[in-house]
Amino acid sequence: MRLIEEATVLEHVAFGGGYRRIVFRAPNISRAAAPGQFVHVRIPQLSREALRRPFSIYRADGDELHVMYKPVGRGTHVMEHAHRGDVYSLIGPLGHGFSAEDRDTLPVCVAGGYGVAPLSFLAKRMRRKGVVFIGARAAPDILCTDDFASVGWDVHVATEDGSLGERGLITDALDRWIATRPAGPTPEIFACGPEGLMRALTLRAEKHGWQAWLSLDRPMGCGIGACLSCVQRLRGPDGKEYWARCCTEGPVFAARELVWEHA
Amino acid sequence: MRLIEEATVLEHVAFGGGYRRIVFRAPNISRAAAPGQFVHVRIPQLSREALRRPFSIYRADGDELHVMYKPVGRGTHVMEHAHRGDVYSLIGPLGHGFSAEDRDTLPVCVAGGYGVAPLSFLAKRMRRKGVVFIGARAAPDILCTDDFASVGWDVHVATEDGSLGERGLITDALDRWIATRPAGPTPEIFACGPEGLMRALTLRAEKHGWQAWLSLDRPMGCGIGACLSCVQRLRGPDGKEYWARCCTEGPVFAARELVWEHA
Amino acid sequence: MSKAPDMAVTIAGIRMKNPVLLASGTCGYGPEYADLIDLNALGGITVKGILAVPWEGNTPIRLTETPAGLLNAIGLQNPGMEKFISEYMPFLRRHQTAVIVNIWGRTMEEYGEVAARFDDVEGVHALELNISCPNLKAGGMEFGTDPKTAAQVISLVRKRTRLPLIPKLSPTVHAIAQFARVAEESGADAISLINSVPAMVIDVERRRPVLSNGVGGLTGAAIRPIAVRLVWQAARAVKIPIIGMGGISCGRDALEFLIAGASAVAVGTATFLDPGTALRVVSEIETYLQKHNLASVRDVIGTLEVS
Amino acid sequence: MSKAPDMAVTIAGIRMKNPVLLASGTCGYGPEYADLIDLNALGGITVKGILAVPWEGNTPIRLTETPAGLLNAIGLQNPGMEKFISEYMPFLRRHQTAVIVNIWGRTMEEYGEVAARFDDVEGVHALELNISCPNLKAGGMEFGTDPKTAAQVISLVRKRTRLPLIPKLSPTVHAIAQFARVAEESGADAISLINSVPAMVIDVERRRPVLSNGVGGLTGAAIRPIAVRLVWQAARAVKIPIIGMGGISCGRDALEFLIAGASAVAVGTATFLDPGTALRVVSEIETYLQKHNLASVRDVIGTLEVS
Ligand SMILES: Cc1cc2nc3c(=O)[nH]c(=O)nc-3n(C[C@H](O)[C@H](O)[C@H](O)COP(=O)(O)OP(=O)(O)OC[C@H]3O[C@@H](n4cnc5c(N)ncnc54)[C@H](O)[C@@H]3O)c2cc1C
Ligand SMILES: Cc1cc2nc3c(=O)[nH]c(=O)nc-3n(C[C@H](O)[C@H](O)[C@H](O)COP(=O)(O)OP(=O)(O)OC[C@H]3O[C@@H](n4cnc5c(N)ncnc54)[C@H](O)[C@@H]3O)c2cc1C
Ligand SMILES: Cc1cc2nc3c(=O)[nH]c(=O)nc-3n(C[C@H](O)[C@H](O)[C@H](O)COP(=O)(O)O)c2cc1C
Ligand SMILES: Cc1cc2nc3c(=O)[nH]c(=O)nc-3n(C[C@H](O)[C@H](O)[C@H](O)COP(=O)(O)O)c2cc1C
Ligand code: FES
Ligand code: FES
Repeated sequence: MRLIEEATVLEHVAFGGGYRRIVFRAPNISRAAAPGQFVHVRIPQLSREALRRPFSIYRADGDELHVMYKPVGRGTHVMEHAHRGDVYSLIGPLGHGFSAEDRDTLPVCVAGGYGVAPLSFLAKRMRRKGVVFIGARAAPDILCTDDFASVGWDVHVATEDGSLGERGLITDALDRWIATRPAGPTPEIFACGPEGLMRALTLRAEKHGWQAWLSLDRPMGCGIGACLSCVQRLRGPDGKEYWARCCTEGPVFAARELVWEHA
Repeated sequence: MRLIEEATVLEHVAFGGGYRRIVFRAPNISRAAAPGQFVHVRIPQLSREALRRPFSIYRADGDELHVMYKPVGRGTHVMEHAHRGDVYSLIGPLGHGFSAEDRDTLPVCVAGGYGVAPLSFLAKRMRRKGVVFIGARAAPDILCTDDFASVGWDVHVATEDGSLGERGLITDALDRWIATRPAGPTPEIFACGPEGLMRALTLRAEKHGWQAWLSLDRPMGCGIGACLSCVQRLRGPDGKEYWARCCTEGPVFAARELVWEHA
Repeated sequence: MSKAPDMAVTIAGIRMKNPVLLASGTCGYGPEYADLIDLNALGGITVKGILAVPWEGNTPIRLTETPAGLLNAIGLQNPGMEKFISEYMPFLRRHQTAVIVNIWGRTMEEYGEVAARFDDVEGVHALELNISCPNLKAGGMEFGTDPKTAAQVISLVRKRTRLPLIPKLSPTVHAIAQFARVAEESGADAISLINSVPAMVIDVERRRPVLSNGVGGLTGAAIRPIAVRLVWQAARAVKIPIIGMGGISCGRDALEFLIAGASAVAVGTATFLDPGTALRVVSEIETYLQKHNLASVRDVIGTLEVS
Repeated sequence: MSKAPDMAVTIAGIRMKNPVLLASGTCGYGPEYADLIDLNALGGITVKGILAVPWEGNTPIRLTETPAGLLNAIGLQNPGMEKFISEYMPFLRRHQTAVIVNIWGRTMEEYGEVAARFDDVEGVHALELNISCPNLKAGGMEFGTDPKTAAQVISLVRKRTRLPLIPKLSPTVHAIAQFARVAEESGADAISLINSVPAMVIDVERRRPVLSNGVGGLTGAAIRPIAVRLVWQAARAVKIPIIGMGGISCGRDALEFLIAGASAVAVGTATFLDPGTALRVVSEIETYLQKHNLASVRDVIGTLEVS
């Protein structure tokens, strides 16, 4: 059930690494939200004619719905001026998220950029404890480590400049962990981040025969499955390829169904 | 000399009658401004693609430039949210205003709506004292009477509901004054307000053979004479009709040159 | 307050409770927006373009934002007529709203084939014939930009179906009046205007078009003044009714089209911004009619005075 | 930082210090903006359309704002060629910038007459031939929407002047490539694209068009994606250079046109919002070239990669 809700801004603060957090009062969407889902946000200070912008749900606590964002373009730069009391129209919860159900695998989260937001929400909703890899350029960009630590996860951090955690790419840290990890349950990957990272994880999951769930990012029109703008190529169980909508069948897809190259 | 100036909002307050006043720090335009001239204002919170809006200069005191406006549409509604410290781009002073020079006539100002703004500025810059007629629907809409009283002008007020001053239209009050006025110098009319009022004053000036200077309002593109959008029909001294630009040859025109009906 | 104005209109024989439709391609096949808006309160719904066979559409990126507009090149992805009929028609039939099926073909014959198939599908009120989609490398657009071809395809489809036929015309022709007359003479029962306007946005960093297809179709408020002009010009040229669209987001916008001569309107892009747009348009038209003491929405249609 | 990129371009034999012009009708005859911008820093200035005799233009209202756009129906008001030459050419001659005179006629012969008159006026670098103005009840637009008439008028003017000739084409034709080829074959030295798009806004309270002329021309950011598409299609069809315009307000916008194939660009509506737009466009193009290690602006022209 998708809802449309006039949400009041309760809090809006800088978060580190250029990210900001907005806390909305959105009781209906919040109570229905699951990890990996997103809200489609109308930014009131943007021109009346502007499209909504999709943002992952970072937290859903009672009436409160948290979103984490980075000012990168026209819409998010305007969002920077959101004030307590402003009213935003949200559509949500949207999309098909991560499963937080118990399984006999070891959850391994891999986050780049705003990807920590849905994954933090996932860790909080999972009963299992897992391993999380958070990568960024430098120390200040590493966010939300406490979210995972506080629920007992094993946190790995990698920065390109080595200013925090291991030096190098997040995939390097992951590869080292894979090479040296102790025996135990089979890893299952949950990831969200830039497309390059998602492709790299697809390869690793394939190589090791692990399940991997990847959240993808596409320009979106409607957010609810009507416009067919946000598609990703998938290969179904019957081997046939087709376009799936990131806003409806996704944004989280099983890595083994993803078809990355399509003419 | 037209200037473009990044003006900082120093003050922004409600004014009465639904009007608001913005005080800008605009030292260069302010020092060059004359009564009846206007500034062409880019409203920063409006979309990047929006046109500038023209506003009469209400006061020019040293570095301070005052504008009085009423929220009526998209742009002015956004202006309501102007904050101290916001930066507005102004082009000005623009147009051909009222002459504040000494002459042997009795200045008679007639103001409707925002028309009190340029006329108040005019009264302040004139050495002569005159008579001013301010009309509106009801008492709260009558603005700036003190501006005129404080420089020794004779203030007449008319409201349609009779809640302040004489009951009726401003032109009724003017007509009564005309009918009963004591002997003295020939009146010379200076006016700004809705087009209906300007037409009514054209008739009266013609009937009595008085000079009348009327400030007209037209949708404006460039504000500086380049686009030819803001034209008013005039009849030149040679009897030939032509289009004059309100932003350049106007907004103040001699009533006797105005041609109101044009197919 | 006077009594509620009569909002009903009849177009091409379809009686609609009000003149506000959802535009093809912006409301899926019906169920997508059903959680968010009451489809029964709409005049009608125009489903996304249907072909005889399933169609893949274009590679992403398929959409980008422009000043006050939206550029898309979906490329008419659709499940094909059989899957559409079995999967979505039962849902649509359960609703009390006019169902207009937007169809297209890669060849003249295919247009006819799709039209014929819908002739005996229960619950379909009319066919909208897309001869003006800018997002296909071949076909689509070409049928709509040459008067002779337009006449041929409309006449052919006319012969294959008893359903009311509503060709959707291209906005990129100079003489829209001529095309409107061609449609009328070829047996159209109404005309839809406008489809999206061919346009392009370039990513200057990569020196490539933002959309993989290169060219896309511009929609939304940016094109509204162009659409109003075309509807006005077409309405003066023909007797059949016009369904006007292009950038409608409020009652005032819709009224521009009605006054210009459209007998109904469709809301497209604005639904993405506010799913309730079409329903708000309905109530804002009602408010306008009451304010102007007009008993029926039909009293504003084509009332533009031009000096 | 690498050395300053070479911004010079040569179009139709006119060497310009940079590829950024002011568009006809948006910068008057030169003096209007002279207080606010340094005309010498521009690639060139295109003056408002000039006729053989003085022309009144339309009754106001002549202009209204639209979403991200501007609708105007000035109706080509101008003082006529003789007054323009005596009153404004001395001012323009004093400046170090290319002067392009935009001309029009009510008949074919009149186009020729105006063109011939400028042949021996010192300081005129080229003629822009407006065959696409939407704001005249007759003439103007009609010349630009039929390929045969367009060919005739361009050929005729070609015979009457030695000045470089730049027809300005209509955006409301379907096959712009065809018109571009017609212009090239008829002797044009360059092409200007696009003129404003015919459009209409209705005042629903009065049920009349907002503009007294009824239809006006839409300009500004709203039409930019349409203009970029047309420039790209025209550039692929001809060898003569194209001057691209339509909604340019920053370097990035201008680069879309250059990459699409325009050899120069013009800034129109955006000058009203920010008089310094054209000069900012120049410096933003320079910054882009430096960032991309390109020695000359000519290295980006027509570099669009389409898959
Ligand atoms: C399912 C989903 C969840 C997301 N969650 C978050 C989140 O939690 N936090 C966060 O900061 N961001 C998130 N994003 C990305 C976010 O939607 C974009 O950053 C935002 O729309 C940019 O808007 P803008 O107006 O600031 O940028 P624009 O000015 O629109 O564009 C800036 C740049 O980003 C590109 N862009 C615009 N929209 C998108 C998009 N939807 N996807 C990819 N690129 C785009 C543009 O092409 C341009 O290059 C998410 C996107 C999706 C699809
Ligand atoms: C020389 C001049 C001086 C002015 N001085 C003042 C002033 O001191 N204080 C003040 O409050 N207003 C003044 N105005 C009017 C002011 O410019 C308009 O109210 C303002 O532009 C409306 O902008 P908006 O975006 O709020 O309205 P919009 O949304 O643009 O329009 C609201 C309504 O006003 C009409 N409109 C828009 N612009 C104009 C215009 N320029 N002239 C007439 N009608 C218009 C529209 O057609 C519409 O009906 C002046 C106008 C001119 C030409
Ligand atoms: C994403 C998208 C997809 C569309 N798909 C179709 C389509 O399949 N068939 C069609 O005839 N029109 C299609 N259109 C055009 C719309 O039906 C409508 O004509 C156009 O969008 C103008 O209306 P608007 O400005 O209100 O969106 C589509 C428009 C959009 C935005
Ligand atoms: C107010 C106005 C007047 C114009 N007058 C002319 C004209 O006289 N001749 C002409 O060829 N184009 C004229 N144009 C069109 C512009 O030169 C230009 O082609 C168009 O505005 C697109 O550019 P823009 O979107 O940057 O404004 C005019 C445009 C505007 C806005
Ligand atoms: S955003 Fe419209 S279908 Fe996904
Ligand atoms: S507003 Fe452009 S000429 Fe007056």
